[in-house]
Amino acid sequence: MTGVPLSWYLILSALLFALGVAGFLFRRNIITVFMSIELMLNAVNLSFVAFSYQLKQVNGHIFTFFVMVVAAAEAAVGLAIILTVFKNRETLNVDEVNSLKN
Amino acid sequence: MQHLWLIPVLPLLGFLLNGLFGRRLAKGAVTAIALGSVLLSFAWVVKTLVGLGALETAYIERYFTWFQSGDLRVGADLSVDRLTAVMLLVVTGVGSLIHIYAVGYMTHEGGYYRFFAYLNLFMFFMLVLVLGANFLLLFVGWEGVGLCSYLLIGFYFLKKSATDAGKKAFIVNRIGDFGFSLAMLLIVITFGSLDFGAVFPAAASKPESTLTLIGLLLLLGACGKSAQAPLYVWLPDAMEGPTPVSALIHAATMVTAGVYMVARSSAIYLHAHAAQEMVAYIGLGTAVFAATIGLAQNDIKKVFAYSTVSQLGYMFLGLGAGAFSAGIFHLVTHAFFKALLFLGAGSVIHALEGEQDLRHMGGLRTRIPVTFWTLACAWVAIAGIPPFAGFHSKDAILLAAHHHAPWMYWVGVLTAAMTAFYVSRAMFLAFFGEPRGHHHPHESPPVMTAPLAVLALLSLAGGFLDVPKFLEPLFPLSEGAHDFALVAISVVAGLAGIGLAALFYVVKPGLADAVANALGGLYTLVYNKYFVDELYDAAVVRPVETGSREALWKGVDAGLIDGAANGVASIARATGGLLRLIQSGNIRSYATWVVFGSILVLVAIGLVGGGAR
Amino acid sequence: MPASLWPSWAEMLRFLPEIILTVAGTLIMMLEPVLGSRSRRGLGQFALAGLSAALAAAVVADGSPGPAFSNMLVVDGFATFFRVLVLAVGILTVCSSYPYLNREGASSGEYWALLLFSITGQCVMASANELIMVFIGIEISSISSYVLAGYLRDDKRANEAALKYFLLGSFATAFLLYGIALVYGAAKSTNLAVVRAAVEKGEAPLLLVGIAAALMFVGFAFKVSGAPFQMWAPDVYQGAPAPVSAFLSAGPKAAAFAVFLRVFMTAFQGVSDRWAPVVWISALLSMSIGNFAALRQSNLKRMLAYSSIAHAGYVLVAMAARSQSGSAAVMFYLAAYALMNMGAFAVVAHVAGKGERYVEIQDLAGLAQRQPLTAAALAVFLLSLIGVPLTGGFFGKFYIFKAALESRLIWLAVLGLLNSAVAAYYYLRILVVMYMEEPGEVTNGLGPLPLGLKAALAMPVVGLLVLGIFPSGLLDYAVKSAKFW
Amino acid sequence: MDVILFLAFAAIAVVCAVNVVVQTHPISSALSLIGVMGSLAVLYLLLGAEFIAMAQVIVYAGAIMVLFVFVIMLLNAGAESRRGRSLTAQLLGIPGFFALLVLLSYTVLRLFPDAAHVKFGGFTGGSAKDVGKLLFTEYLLPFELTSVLILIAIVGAVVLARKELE
Repeated sequence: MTGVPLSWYLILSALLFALGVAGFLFRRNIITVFMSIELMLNAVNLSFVAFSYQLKQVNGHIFTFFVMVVAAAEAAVGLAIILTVFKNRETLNVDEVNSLKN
Repeated sequence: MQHLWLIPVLPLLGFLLNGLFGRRLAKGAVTAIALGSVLLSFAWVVKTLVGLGALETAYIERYFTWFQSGDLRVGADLSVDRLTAVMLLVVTGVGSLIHIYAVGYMTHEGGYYRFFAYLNLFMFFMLVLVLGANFLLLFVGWEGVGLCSYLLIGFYFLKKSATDAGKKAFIVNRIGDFGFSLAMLLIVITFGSLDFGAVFPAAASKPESTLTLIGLLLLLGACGKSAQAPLYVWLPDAMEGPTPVSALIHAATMVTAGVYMVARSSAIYLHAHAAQEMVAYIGLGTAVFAATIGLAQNDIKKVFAYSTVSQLGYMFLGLGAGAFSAGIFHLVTHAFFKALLFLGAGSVIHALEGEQDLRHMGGLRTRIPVTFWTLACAWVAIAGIPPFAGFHSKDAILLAAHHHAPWMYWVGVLTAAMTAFYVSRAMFLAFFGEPRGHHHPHESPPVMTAPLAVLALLSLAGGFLDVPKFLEPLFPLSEGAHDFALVAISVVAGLAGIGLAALFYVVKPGLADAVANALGGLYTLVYNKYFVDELYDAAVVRPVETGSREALWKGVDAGLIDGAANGVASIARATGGLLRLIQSGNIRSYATWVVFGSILVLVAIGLVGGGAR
Repeated sequence: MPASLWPSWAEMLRFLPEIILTVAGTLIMMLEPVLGSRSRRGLGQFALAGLSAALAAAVVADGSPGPAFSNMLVVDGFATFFRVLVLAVGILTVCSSYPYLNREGASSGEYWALLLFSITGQCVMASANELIMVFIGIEISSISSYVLAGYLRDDKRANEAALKYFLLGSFATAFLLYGIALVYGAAKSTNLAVVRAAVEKGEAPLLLVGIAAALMFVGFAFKVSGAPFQMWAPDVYQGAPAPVSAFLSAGPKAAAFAVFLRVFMTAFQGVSDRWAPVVWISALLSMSIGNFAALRQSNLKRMLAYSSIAHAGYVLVAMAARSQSGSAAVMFYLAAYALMNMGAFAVVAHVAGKGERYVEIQDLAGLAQRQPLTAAALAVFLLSLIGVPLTGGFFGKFYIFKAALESRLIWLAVLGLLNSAVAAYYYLRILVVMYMEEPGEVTNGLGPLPLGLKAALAMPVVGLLVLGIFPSGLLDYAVKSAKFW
Repeated sequence: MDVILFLAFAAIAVVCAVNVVVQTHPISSALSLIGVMGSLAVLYLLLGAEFIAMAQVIVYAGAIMVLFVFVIMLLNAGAESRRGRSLTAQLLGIPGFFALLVLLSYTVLRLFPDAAHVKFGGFTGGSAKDVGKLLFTEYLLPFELTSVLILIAIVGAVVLARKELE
């Protein structure tokens, strides 16, 4: 058995990334939209780890680690922002947050 | 060291003092500062020129390196050569006279200190423009005078039309500046320098196509500043400003900046024939076109405004025909008689308490005699009657035009006749016949009439200053022979114009009673001089204006002129729907655009081949 | 290479500005609870002191240039330039925020701390030499900016601005990150110099590097609000508190341009034939969209937002030149731009009044008669934005278009100049309203200019005039520093 | 074995990811996302990234997602309302999704032609020790900087969640 071609991992990563994008575009709930971003970040992480395997380096893992930290910080701040939006508007529908426009 | 820097800095000081403290200063102090700075500057010009002597070559003072990047070094350098000397005398001399006049004219206006502060600032920039030894300093002055012109036009800012006129001037000038900046950048790329002393000697060795492009772009800039077709539209509107401003900025100095710039760049134009030819065409076209419109204006300042446009066209014709010195000569004499015309008009308006409509004037000859007699000097000067100022310079241009292409001469002569006609018409309507208004005219104070007298003298005798001879080291005199027949024809044309105007506006009314019964209908036709105007307006001006708007200037007058104002605004309106679609305020839509943008970027980068760098 | 855990002093020195900022930010958070409500107001001054100290440190650090912390960051002229720039932006922001927050009754230590942290991130971006540092710098800067945008959390507009900024910003960052992953896979490293070497030696497939560059382009163009990724900017600048909008349009943008330039001119230098056309188009789109959209705005903040998009377009023109003089033009322009935009927003913050009720252009009517100096300052900023000589904006544009022409980008230069001719119109409208109209209710009721705002107006005015009259000093420095290898 | 493991968990990841996108209730989406993260952790293990796999489960699935679920519960968010719409997203979303997918897949498929085959145990450098060593030497600076990031997160949350301003 020769194992799995690395490109499969990469394609999986691309697919998850694109699904994250789709989630951002199609979901109306702000929290789900935010989760779609997390999905995109996860997809990128998979690429990093896969490349790390190919290059026999740990650097990609470190990158993934930092992405996780960033994601955690983003989650804290992002959810706080979502909370204030909800408090002000009583809605979590992303389409209803559109008072600033041309 | 001649300390050239003092020449512009003195008015700048005047601006700073009046601008910062003018509100708290007594009127007398404001006047003293404003006048003093300009007069001192004039004195310094005279002292400098005396000190410099013959000025066979340019005298340059380098103060410091303004900026340097790579090989490009631009210094804060001022230079004086014979061309600059002429311009300096005109700017500070005529400028001083107009400042003196303005003291009387503006006495009763609000914002006295502000007005003089702006006026001094204008002088500063104009002197920088003239003295700068490189294109960048020229450009600084160029933009600066535009800004001041805008401020001064909008001086009566409570009048909506004044604000609009200011805006129009600014925008049209921006179009011109676009040409100028691009030309300047091209010069940097081509010559590696912006110094006149480095660029012009090298012009001969550069490809003609590049020079032509530079020349055309400079011409675009000049057209904006000097109100040449198709960018002339702002100047007639600019007459909304106070009359001294019209005289100083929109007749004598700023609007001639384009002429100065083209003459200064003569080395480029001499090696770019197409561009020079274009200068001649635009000049001639503008001269005829503006004169045609000027024939039927009823606002006295509008008559002179169109006349200015037309005369500037003459100067460009001279430049384009290769007679740079003739163009500058006309610039000088024009500064004298046109400043006088405007100041005289101001005096008339002042006497009639703000009346500007020729149809409500008349019979002023005896009421305000000083104004009349001084204006009469300008009148004969602009009409090209020998031996007065306008005759000499106009003649030089027409001869050069004949040498260049005979048909241009004939069109020029026709324009000269029209010029003589409309100025005479204005004079007759204002000063002859019966008073038609309900005013009690009074002569202006000496502080206003004294400058008029000086300018009148200059208008009469200014032609004997042999400017072309003086400029010979810079611009070789064209070898066109002084053909007596050609001179005679143009003089006759001028006289014919005056005669025709006299017939329409003076003689006929006198003959009226005698001819009235005999001619019946025809009599009414002629008697009613406004009918002539109206007929002319309907038969000539309106078709010319509409025709040009429809055919020739459609893209320009409707698209560019009203401006980048309305034109651009309508483009903006047209894109408004698209904008609303994109800027919908919806986060998901924005994200969709981000996704699409990224797809485009990916495709674009993926498709572009890795060509050789 | 078993590096010692304790870095050398030279390395610490190179990182000193960031250390000072972080310590100052943390101190503010620690001081706030122990201070009384009166002395809490002094925290703004403390932040100012921290920024000034960091500024001094940045200048000192420039004396010992070189890489630090295993090549994670590098101190060179370029880094110092942008560090000083963002720190100066920070100082101006503090000056204009201080009276603003007092007026809104929203003064608190967190604001200053977040501001300092955000600037820390921008300093990191300026000196980043590794994509990981780029990423973390961007995130530090962005996450604190998200919060700052929504700082007035009971204000619906600020709220919405924060949400939009946050969601779209994170979205774009994900693209950036994907690009970094591809770079890592292609070049086996994320160190800029190593990537550059790999591309030059042909070890990394050019097309792949190009694709990676494309993804990173999305992220960077978003951060600098370059078209077609500019949509967020008008909404966010309009909704955020005015001093924050000023900050966002200057600090993060300048820092983003710094990394944008550094990454594309080093790591992706080898594929510049591929990305240059994209930058070209983006520059043209940004200028056109920004200017034409700004023509239609009646809201000052929104108009300035569109104008800032247009100005990003001008900077992209210089970037498209792909030359040393182009990079120098980017630097010079951003410095001038930061000053004029900060100044203009400071005036808006002043006129807007409590709760930012007056942010229409018409609200400035007659300002020149009521507060001549404020109006004169705004006039200087607007003239500089137009690009009138003797202001910094003029030379900025001059260098940009000169660089573009030198690189034979003739059409881009022509269209750019045309664009800036159009732009004059909407800036002019403000001048007209300010100088030629009678004072309205808003300008009549305007309070005196607070000290902080005076400083926030005076400094940019002086700076712009200096840049306009003596541009050489800064330009020399920029040209010298615009070398990336 | 590798292939089966990969395919199984890749399939779970994809199905869960699709579920994240199609579910209208945020809780379902959140739980599906945890599913994606869990299966990714297994894939990380296959790639030899022990430490990251653990961190993925503990930090991502454990901490971050709990935060999400907590907020969803806090706000009592139900199935999303169908009010409001974005024509742009609805019209261009699907083509955009596919175009992006095709472009990215094409890139990785065509441009990484000689990539290695992944076998479990083929790379064992991803232990906590290896990661830690690198983190505290070469990546010391970014590591320290992340502390600033966390600080911002705390301060930011305080600012936005505090009761009253002054």
